[in-house]
Amino acid sequence: MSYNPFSTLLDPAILFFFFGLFAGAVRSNLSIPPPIAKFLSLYLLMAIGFKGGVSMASAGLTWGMVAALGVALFMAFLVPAYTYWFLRSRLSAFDAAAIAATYGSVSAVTFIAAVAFLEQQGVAFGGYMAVALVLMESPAIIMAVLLANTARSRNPASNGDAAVMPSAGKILHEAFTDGAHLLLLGSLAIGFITGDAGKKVMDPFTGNILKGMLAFFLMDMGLLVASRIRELRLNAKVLAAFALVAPLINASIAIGLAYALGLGVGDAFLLAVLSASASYIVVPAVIRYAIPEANPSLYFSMSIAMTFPFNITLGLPLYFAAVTTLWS
Amino acid sequence: MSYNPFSTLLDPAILFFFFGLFAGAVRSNLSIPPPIAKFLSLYLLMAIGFKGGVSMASAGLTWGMVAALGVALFMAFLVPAYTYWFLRSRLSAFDAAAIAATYGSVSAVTFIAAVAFLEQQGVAFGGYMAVALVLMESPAIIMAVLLANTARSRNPASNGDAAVMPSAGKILHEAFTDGAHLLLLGSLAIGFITGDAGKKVMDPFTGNILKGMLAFFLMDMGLLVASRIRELRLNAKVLAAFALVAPLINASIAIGLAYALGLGVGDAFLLAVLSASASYIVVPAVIRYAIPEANPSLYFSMSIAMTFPFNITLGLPLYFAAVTTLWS
Amino acid sequence: MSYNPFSTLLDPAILFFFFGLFAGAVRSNLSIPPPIAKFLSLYLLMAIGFKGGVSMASAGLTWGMVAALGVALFMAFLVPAYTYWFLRSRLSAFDAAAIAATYGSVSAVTFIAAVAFLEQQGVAFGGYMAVALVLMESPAIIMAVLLANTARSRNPASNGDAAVMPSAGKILHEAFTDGAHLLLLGSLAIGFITGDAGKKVMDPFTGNILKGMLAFFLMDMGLLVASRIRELRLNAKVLAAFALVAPLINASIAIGLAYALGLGVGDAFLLAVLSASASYIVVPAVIRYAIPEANPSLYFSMSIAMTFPFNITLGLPLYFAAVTTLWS
Amino acid sequence: MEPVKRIEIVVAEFVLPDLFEILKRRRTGGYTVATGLSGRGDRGVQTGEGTAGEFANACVVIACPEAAITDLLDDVRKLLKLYGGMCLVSDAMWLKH
Amino acid sequence: MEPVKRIEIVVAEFVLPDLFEILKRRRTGGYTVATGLSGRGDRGVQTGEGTAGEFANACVVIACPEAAITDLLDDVRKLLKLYGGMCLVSDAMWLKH
Amino acid sequence: MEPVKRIEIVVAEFVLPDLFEILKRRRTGGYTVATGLSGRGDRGVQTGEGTAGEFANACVVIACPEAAITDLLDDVRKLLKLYGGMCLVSDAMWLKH
Ligand SMILES: Nc1ncnc2c1ncn2[C@@H]1O[C@H](COP(=O)(O)O)[C@@H](O)[C@H]1O
Ligand SMILES: Nc1ncnc2c1ncn2[C@@H]1O[C@H](COP(=O)(O)O)[C@@H](O)[C@H]1O
Ligand SMILES: Nc1ncnc2c1ncn2[C@@H]1O[C@H](COP(=O)(O)O)[C@@H](O)[C@H]1O
Ligand code: NA
Ligand code: NA
Ligand code: NA
Repeated sequence: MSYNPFSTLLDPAILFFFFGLFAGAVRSNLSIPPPIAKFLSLYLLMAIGFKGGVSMASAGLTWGMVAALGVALFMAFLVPAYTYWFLRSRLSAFDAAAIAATYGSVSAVTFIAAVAFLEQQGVAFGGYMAVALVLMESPAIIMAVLLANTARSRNPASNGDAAVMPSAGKILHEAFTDGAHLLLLGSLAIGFITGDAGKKVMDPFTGNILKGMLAFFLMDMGLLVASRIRELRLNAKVLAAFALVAPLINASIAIGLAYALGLGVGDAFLLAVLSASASYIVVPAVIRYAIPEANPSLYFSMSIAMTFPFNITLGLPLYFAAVTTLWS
Repeated sequence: MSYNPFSTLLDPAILFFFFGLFAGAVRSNLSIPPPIAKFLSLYLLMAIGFKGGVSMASAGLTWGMVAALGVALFMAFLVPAYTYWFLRSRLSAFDAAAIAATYGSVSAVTFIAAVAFLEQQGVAFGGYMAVALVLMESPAIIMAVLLANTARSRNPASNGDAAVMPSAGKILHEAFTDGAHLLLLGSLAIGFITGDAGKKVMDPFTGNILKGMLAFFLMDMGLLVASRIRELRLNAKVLAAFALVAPLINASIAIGLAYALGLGVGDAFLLAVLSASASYIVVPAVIRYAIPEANPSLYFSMSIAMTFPFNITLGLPLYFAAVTTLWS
Repeated sequence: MSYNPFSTLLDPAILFFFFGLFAGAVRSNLSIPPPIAKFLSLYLLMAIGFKGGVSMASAGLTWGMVAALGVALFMAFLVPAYTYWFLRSRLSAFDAAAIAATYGSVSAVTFIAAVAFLEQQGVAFGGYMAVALVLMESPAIIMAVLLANTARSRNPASNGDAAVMPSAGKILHEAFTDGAHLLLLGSLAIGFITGDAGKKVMDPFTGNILKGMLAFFLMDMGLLVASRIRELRLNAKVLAAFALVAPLINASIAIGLAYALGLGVGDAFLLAVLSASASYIVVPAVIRYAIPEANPSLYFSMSIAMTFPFNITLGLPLYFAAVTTLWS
Repeated sequence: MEPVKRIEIVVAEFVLPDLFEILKRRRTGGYTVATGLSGRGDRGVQTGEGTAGEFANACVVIACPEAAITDLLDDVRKLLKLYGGMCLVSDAMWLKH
Repeated sequence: MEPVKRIEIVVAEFVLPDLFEILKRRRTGGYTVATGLSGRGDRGVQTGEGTAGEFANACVVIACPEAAITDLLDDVRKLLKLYGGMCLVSDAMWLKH
Repeated sequence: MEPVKRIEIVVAEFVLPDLFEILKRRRTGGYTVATGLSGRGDRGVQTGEGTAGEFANACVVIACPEAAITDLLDDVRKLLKLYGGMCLVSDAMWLKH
């Protein structure tokens, strides 16, 4: 092959991520005001959801769509299950469940970076992949909460405060009405309803300036990652290894399934990225509340300080190289 | 007629309003950071003012302009007067005055949604309608403050604190220098001064991304409306009825006057919308300070939780259907 | 000459600056939320840096570039030196050093306004001028800190708290890793690396909406300047004079050097603007920390309330008229 | 260290200019202000939001010698009566520097 | 003026809804809330940031009569045990208006 | 509940890193920080604004046992002397959890 997928490391948005990392590493006082960071995050969710909805509107129900969503859903159950099983003997049930939720769920920003990657490479993919993103968000969370509840009921020592533990209904409510999750879903629906007419009026906002907004957001992520890396104390080396190896395993499984089902290159790549990515917005929002016994400096730090930077820098070109090699 | 004005309910911005309502109703934790909401609000005021100024710059003084501004000014005095007269027997003088100010003044965002509606329908309107918007903001406020002052001076019981009540001069100052009001005025002036040359450089900001910014803003409004609806306790049914019927009456009067004076369809529609709309930014900002005796959970809630959503969902297509039917 | 450089006073962005001044003067409650103001500031730094980097990427090393950067660096040492020498007899060593840093360093927003000015006039300039901006930021700060340290070591009275005074290393670190400085540098590098390909994807964000964002930012600056003018108490008239005369002197020297070295009109104008401008972001951020003995209501107020408004209103057309006259 | 009174006043944001005027008139010296607060009180819930900060509260903390507070509290009481809010007074020690 | 207890509770932002429920149940009356705070405690550093406010703390101040606080503090203690945070109680005078 | 000292320090935002260093050195344990505050003091008005937060203050609240504060206050005093600000100390009860 004559081209180099690692050339995307020279994309402005990715470079701003590196710049953020650098500024954080030299302890610059550079910072994005938190309300802006939140707005950028909402903007990205809106843009990606809307875009996916629009492209679904013009597409019919195809085998590729059914197969891709099937793989997505399968991975959403497989990853948390095997992660929990693997970590249970090494960590508390609560920490194992929290990490399972984190790696079983997905990162919308990693997905957006992957979409930008594909567009840069000129490779097509299905609009329904945004639906895959939505579908993969919740199953792992719900599994993790159930696992934690089981563990909790077996351990009467911690039952003294059961009175204030949120009820199962409340937690399900949290998982399904979380703002990030709902906005993605809502934008997808609105994109689907308004289709090309909607796209025409929204595109200067949701399309044209997306790269710049993403660059700003990734700069902030770089700053955040740098500060989290500094505090990272993963006593168990196995966790550090997990944070870097799990993405490779999950991506490989997804690629294998996509190949077996005859999906296209773009869809296979995005399924790999989704499976490899770990949540750092929706999952912590729900898990801190639902499994307070779990230690965020494990599950959150692994996700944000190791898996996220790995995926958007080395992961994307790696998965893409794997897919194009296999498919060619 | 072959087309359906209610199709605008499928505009992305309006759909994001419904989405916000939904997210609020299911008590999602979705929220727009307050500084962002304020920025979006300032942005919309700047964009609409600038746009109006630019289109005024290329137009001369016409009969349509004089007539439209005449109707606007007339409505700005008529609505608060009859509202106060109608409510005075049912509420305290302070509440009656505050509601009169609210319904006599206007909502800039409703106006923006109406302009977007017209553009979607491909119907022309005069740039001077932005001047109508500005003209209609203040008269009702000043009338209400005068009415409240009269009521206050008649009631010596509350005079003990007269010492700290703001003076008339201070209140006038507040009404005329309120940030939202001034920004609209300033942008109008700047648009007028810079004309097409200004438009060329500003349009990517004030024009192209407007729809997306409006969508974001209306999503936030949906969230706000949902939370206000929940707290809405309008003991007097008459107030709930008023919040929905007054817009219809006010729009009808405006349409009648516009018809009599031979205005165009676009101008007539916008005058109807302005008359039907109730203020929820400028008026509360001034009235809470100037008439602290009035209860915001009446005047503000009626405006934001009933009249605003009514106008931008059902009101716009209704007024448009009425105007096009009458004019055809 | 048939055209009028003062016509740029009618640029929308400059008019929004005047509007902000007006709103502040009439004590309107108009305000931009601080996180938005900070975002706009970061955005402008990113946009100008990126743009400069891109245009450097397509240019080789030229005599014009070497000469322009040479003049920039020379001015960055000359201005603080003569400023300190001039003020030392009139003020405390700390105040003199702080003002020297302020006037020796530069204002990125003034530079952006100057670039917009040139683009409006259709005059070319070198992309390396963004490098000149970066080069001129730090030398004055470092000179000032050294001067203040010398003064401090001579005055044993204030030595009691030497324990808590930041060390020289810490201050250098602050000066070089200041967020605004670093972002400018980083964006320049990213623009240089990604070149035209980067420009293509980033331009809707960093280019198209720049004027509108600048207008918003300058409106906020107007509000800020108005509030600072109100508090301005420059007992020493010499300081007020300095704030208005120093820009003229510095611009003249820069123009003279540029002329002698045969630089182009655009580059000469930008060197004049950079030399004339005074810092109000990076310098105060470092100096308040490093020279706490200096009074910000002198150095900061002179810069923001006098020199900044002077430069972006009268200064730009004046310097431009001077350059075009001399070069013609 | 020196004994002072710590006064903590919560009012709606739009009341701040009037409160500052009182503080100026009563010459209490320094104060610190936090804005964008939410809260609940007799006048219902303030969410800290609203496109123009309509529902935001602010909190002003004033450290001042006991002698200075009687007149101040008198004015503050009138303001609270008109616009709602709360005012707490407690004892503290001021670190001289 | 009237003696009250000033209760100051710092918790992670996501704990606020549960805390408000407690305050509602215990009918302590008014409260004031500041969000977007940062801090340090047993659970490490909270930076006040994160794209969804993941690391932000909030502080709730409640002024209420001494009689009302025993049950409240009981519930708050359980909440803090679960989610971390701190609660301080001190004396203050409430300015009646 | 356990008696503690409640220390409340207001400084310009840019002073925070130095203050945190002091808190680290003096091992006072937890603290809570609010930024973006405005205020007035000997050095004039801080508006809480400025494009880089130039005029914003921050408030740090520290609850710690009385024994721990002497050295801390010593360092804080030096910092305030250099950069301005205020520090109040009062009594409070800490709710154990
Ligand atoms: N008991 C209280 N404790 C703490 N804050 C209060 C209390 N009562 C009122 N407030 C604050 O003061 C604001 C206005 O109070 P009110 O006028 O009673 O609605 C409320 O929104 C709260 O922020
Ligand atoms: N001693 C303390 N003084 C002030 N704030 C504290 C203290 N301990 C904890 N906090 C606050 O409570 C939050 C949660 O505490 P923790 O659960 O101990 O990590 C911290 O992030 C601080 O904001
Ligand atoms: N007496 C006071 N009461 C409350 N806050 C104060 C007081 N004095 C100073 N401050 C705060 O400390 C900051 C710096 O004070 P200063 O260094 O005196 O200007 C001020 O901007 C206020 O926020
Ligand atoms: Na995953
Ligand atoms: Na109206
Ligand atoms: Na300069």
